Amino acid sequence: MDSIRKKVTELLESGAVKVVIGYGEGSDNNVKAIFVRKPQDASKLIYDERCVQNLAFYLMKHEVKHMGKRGVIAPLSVMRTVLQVASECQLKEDEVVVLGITSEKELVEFSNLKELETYISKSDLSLPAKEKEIMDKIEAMSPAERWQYWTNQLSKCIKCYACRAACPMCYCIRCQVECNQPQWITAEATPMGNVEWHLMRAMHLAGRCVNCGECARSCPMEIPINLLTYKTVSMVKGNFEVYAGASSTMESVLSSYKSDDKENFIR
Amino acid sequence: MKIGLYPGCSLKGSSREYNESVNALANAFDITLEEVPDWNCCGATAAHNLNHELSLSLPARILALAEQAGMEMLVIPCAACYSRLTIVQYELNQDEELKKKVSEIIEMPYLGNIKILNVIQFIQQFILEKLPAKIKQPFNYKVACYYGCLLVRPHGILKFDRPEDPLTMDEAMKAVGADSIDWAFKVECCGAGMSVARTDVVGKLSGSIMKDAVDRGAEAIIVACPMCHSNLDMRRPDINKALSEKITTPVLYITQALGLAVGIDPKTLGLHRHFVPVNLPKKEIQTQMEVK
Amino acid sequence: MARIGVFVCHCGENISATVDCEKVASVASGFPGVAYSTSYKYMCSDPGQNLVKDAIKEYKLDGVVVAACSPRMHEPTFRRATAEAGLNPYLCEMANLREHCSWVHDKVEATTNKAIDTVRTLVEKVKRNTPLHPIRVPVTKTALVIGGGVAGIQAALDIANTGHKVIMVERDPSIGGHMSQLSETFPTLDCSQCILTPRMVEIAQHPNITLYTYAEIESLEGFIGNFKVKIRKKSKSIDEKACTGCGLCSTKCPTKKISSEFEQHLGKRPAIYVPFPQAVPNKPVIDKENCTYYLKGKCRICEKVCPTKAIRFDQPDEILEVEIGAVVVATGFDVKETDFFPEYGYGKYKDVITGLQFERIASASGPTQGMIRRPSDGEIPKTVVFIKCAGSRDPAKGIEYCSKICCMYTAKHAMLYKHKVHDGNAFVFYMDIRAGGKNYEEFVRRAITEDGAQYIRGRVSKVYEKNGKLIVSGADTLLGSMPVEIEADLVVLATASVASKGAEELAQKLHISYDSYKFFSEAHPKLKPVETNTGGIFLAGACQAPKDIPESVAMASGAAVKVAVLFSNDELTREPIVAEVNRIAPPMYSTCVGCFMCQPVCPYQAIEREQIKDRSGNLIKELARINPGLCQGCGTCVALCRSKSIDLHGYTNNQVLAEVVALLND
Amino acid sequence: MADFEPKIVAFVCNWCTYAGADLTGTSRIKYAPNVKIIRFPCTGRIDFMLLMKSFANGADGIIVSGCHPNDCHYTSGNFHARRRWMVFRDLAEFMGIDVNRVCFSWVSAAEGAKWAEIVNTFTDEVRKRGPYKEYIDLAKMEHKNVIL
Repeated sequence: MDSIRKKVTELLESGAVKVVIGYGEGSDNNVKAIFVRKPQDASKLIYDERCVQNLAFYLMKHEVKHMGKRGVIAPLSVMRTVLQVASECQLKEDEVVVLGITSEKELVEFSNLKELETYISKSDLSLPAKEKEIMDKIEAMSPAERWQYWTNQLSKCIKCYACRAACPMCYCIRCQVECNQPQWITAEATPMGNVEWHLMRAMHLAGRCVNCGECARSCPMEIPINLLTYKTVSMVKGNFEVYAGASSTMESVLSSYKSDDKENFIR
Repeated sequence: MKIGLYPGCSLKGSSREYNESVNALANAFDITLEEVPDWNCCGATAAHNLNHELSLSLPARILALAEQAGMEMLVIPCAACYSRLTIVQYELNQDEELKKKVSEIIEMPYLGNIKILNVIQFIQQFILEKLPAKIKQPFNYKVACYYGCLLVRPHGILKFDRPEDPLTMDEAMKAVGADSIDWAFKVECCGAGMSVARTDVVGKLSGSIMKDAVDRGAEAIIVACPMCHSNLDMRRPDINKALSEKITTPVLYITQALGLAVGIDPKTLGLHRHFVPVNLPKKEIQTQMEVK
Repeated sequence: MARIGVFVCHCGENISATVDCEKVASVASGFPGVAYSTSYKYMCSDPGQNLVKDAIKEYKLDGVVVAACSPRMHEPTFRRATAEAGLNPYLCEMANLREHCSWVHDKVEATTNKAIDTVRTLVEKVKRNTPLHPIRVPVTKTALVIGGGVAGIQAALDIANTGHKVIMVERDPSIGGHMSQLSETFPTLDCSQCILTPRMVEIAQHPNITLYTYAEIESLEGFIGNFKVKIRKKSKSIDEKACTGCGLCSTKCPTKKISSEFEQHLGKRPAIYVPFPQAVPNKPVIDKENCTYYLKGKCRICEKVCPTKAIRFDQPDEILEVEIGAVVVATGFDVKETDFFPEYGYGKYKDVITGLQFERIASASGPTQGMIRRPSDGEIPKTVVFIKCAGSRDPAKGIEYCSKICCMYTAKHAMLYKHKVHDGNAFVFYMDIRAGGKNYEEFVRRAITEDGAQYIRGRVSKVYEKNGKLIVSGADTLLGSMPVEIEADLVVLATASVASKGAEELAQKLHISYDSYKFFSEAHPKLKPVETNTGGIFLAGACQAPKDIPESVAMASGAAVKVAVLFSNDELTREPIVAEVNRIAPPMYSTCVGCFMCQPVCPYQAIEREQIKDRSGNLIKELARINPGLCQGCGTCVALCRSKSIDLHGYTNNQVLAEVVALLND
Repeated sequence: MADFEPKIVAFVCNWCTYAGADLTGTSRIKYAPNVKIIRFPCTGRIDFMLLMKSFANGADGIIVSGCHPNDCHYTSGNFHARRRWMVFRDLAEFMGIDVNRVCFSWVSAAEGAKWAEIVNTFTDEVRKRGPYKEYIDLAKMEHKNVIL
């Protein structure tokens, strides 16, 4: 931890970054995102098991962008997010300093995104075991049971869009769900509209989701919506041999094709 | 893997030697062919003219029995049975409704997924590769491979070899050192259906087949169908009468010819059962034969 | 409130036989927003079109649905009529009641109901249509002709004579195609070379034509009026400028026994060769696969004897990139070869040959100097059997179509044979004699009555060799299917005409469609026989289907006119069915967030990055922009865009969703 | 259920399947009138949300059809569509949506007979599956959390 704080102090003192986004103590034993702009505030940074939020989400925020070059405390999911959004032209290499945190909570520095890519290529990007287990269970169900499971779960959704707000990939300034010419999905929360919204959200994240799980954590109704995007993660890995957030130059899975893609489902 | 055998009526009666030689050859390559239990007639020559459902159900029952016995493949040496069973399997796989109906008639579940092999396909798949190493006495004669009509037709369903100029039997015979000739009557009709009623017609049709083969120097005719065999062998007097000649060229099942080459004794292969005696002159084994 | 007009066509009885057209019209009149609805016997006729035009004016319609045939047939007709009535043509849509409804369903209530649903769907779409205006793009007035056979030659000369530039690309070392291989042509028996070679020379000398032989198409990009083609000029291993075509190299080449493609493998050629004496250009190429130097690194005799030092062993392939405005595809056909017919012994017996080989044997410049001698021993055959429909019209051989030219050339072959071998017998086995064409039937009659060709109606079951003779065994169906056996000295198979080798790959490079036999597809079987479905690409000759010379030439001239029409304007107007990225007021400028994931999806590189800057030049935002000149309107980017910032004119999200809702809710 | 006639919507591309269906018409090959076609320029244009909206509006089955691989009029629209459908199918299946009610096919402009065959086979299949009640019932389903 000391090494992280030391590095942040250095970066801010030298002016290499204008702000560092990191984790700090909040109220009631909660962790919150903090924005360290002065070297002396570096001591407020913490890092422990509670620090799971995907901070990369703040990097693209208008207000934060205006502060100047950003540093970010980056566990694996944040590192992958940085690469993914860079590949989607939302973040430039010279706008960010990634202060990586290894699984052993050690600081790892990268002088450019290429080095970050090398680090990622050696990391385990697979889905968390706990979720994988639930997904296996769902997949073992009959289609009718699955339908029952998901309609029950999704009908709880109140369309607060916390999932969308928390997801660093949901950076559109106008989401399709807010289109009214035509109105694709009803504005109010209805069971059918909810199914449509969540399927659409997962489709839009296909090939892009870095399985940080932020959407499910942010859900006030505790719906395991992360499983939907995780499903696309395993599908994309299984069929196209890639994980999102592996490189800042990769072409998105749905923007590319191979002439011999699987087509056993096409008559 | 369990490989089944459907002998059919001929192989238990007039063509016992075919059955004997198929089994003997298989055994020589450590393959046991298991006979389909409680099999029935395939209805080949008559059923499809009388009753369509019957003509489907008879073969379907045989296939269902083989399925039940856990056979993945089914070898059918008789070309007529092979053609019939393959056609039925094809027809039922085209029509789920019909399949269900036939399954009800035979009172047995029928899946239609067993792989059917004719004797040449069986040889190609399980024997051909191992053949060279086992040759004791090359079958180094000039032979005419006679396929007849049912082995390769209808091509759209059987999808076996080239229907007008098949080559697979020739390839197998070349593998044991035979010189298989290029001749004109490979798939000509022998007059099978007339074998009992009109032996004069058989004499004429089979006669032209025999004549072309002999004229081109064939020392033996190789067949893979009991019908072809009985017409060319048993009806030889009628043939000779039609041709006004005295042809003594023997007719061998391909399994017999291959069997001789790998050293199975003639009796086991049933050669003594032929009407036209198989007296092939002993030929010297050419050194460095082109056996591959 | 919208004011839509619905016009239901009976199409004579084509639609009204199974669809209750009056009912469709009357139900449609009750749809919200429909101001006028009627039905008429022939909506595409003049009075029918007037009905539409008058109604637009009288009822002040702001949208039109014509419920008739396929829009692929008459959409342009009705859009033009709409425009003539003063309404934007893109406010007219067609509901397909014929191809997709009346012709494919029985006369039941469900059919009329389907028609009603279809009309309702299109009414809801047209309500959301917006006026669109054609896009103007410049035209590059150079044409590309692919293939230098008679069709390509005709098309190239016609286009060049209108004053436009033509680039001709031929895969072989010489132009001339199959026609240059023929001996004489039906129905006049004039010498093929004599009528073709002057035109070949004209190609070489025409100031507007650039000829690339021994060249192939690498790729074609762009769109009508604005294509970019990459041409691979295969290395000929000679400097064409230096070479005088003296032919010394060919004479001295020690590798002389190469089977000649031009002679249909009945003759031989050296490794450095001109395919035939009248070749254009008359300059040799080195066949690298057979040249001793390329194979073994030694020889170079041609280099030593060449008086102008024109041999270039290290010459590489060259890739040319040219801008062109239109393409004429004239790649011709091949005749079916190989052991396609084991029962006829082709490939097994030397004296069983194809019709094209017979042409070479009969040709005065051929391997036998025009004497009919059979390939095996050079003897003059006393009995020749011609077998027609060898492959053609034979579902079992996978070729169900008629090759069209065989009836005529077989009659010609029989005639040529009889003219040269007076005491010979010519037998022709046929299924039918198809001699439709000017003077064609008379020609066949002449072969039979004057020249004594013996026509036998029946199929041949097999050909086999016995005692040095080819036994042709068949049946005569006019004699009660009597078996016929003929002892022949030569058998000529009229093998099927098939698509040219590589046709499929070429079609894929050009993005044109082809049928299951790999012949290229015309845009309409009757009304657009020379167009393809890709704008600016036209077809000529047998690459579209088997054809004889006059037909190929006529089609080539037709294609040339199409090109000339295209080149007659400096600009061409294009359908405004293009995608557009939305623009909204600052500070957002667009809902596009500039992820540019749409960029790689576009097959036309039409998506650009546009930078929005403030007055002092600071970048505010980067967003996608679609170049309407390049966009072809596939809409793949539209479906991909997550924020729905791209939409496709003519198929907007608003339109298609309304269609779905309307189709399913009656 | 015997007289149940499914509602099927077909999303087809203009160049191959729409033209193929035109050919079915010109060849007078009969097929079930249950299928109604909406024309698109290319399969690449077909948004997965249109499939969802079709079910929401009462479709019992959906056909999506375009050009065979390598035959796309726009070169690659069908390839992009194919990937989209791969992901969509997997996800929809995971959610318990009946993906057997969506028929993907390649029908070229020359395959008039294939179009009729696809329509008839698929209509039969959907007829056997019955109405897609499970999906439509969602509209009637009560919302689990009424927060006041």
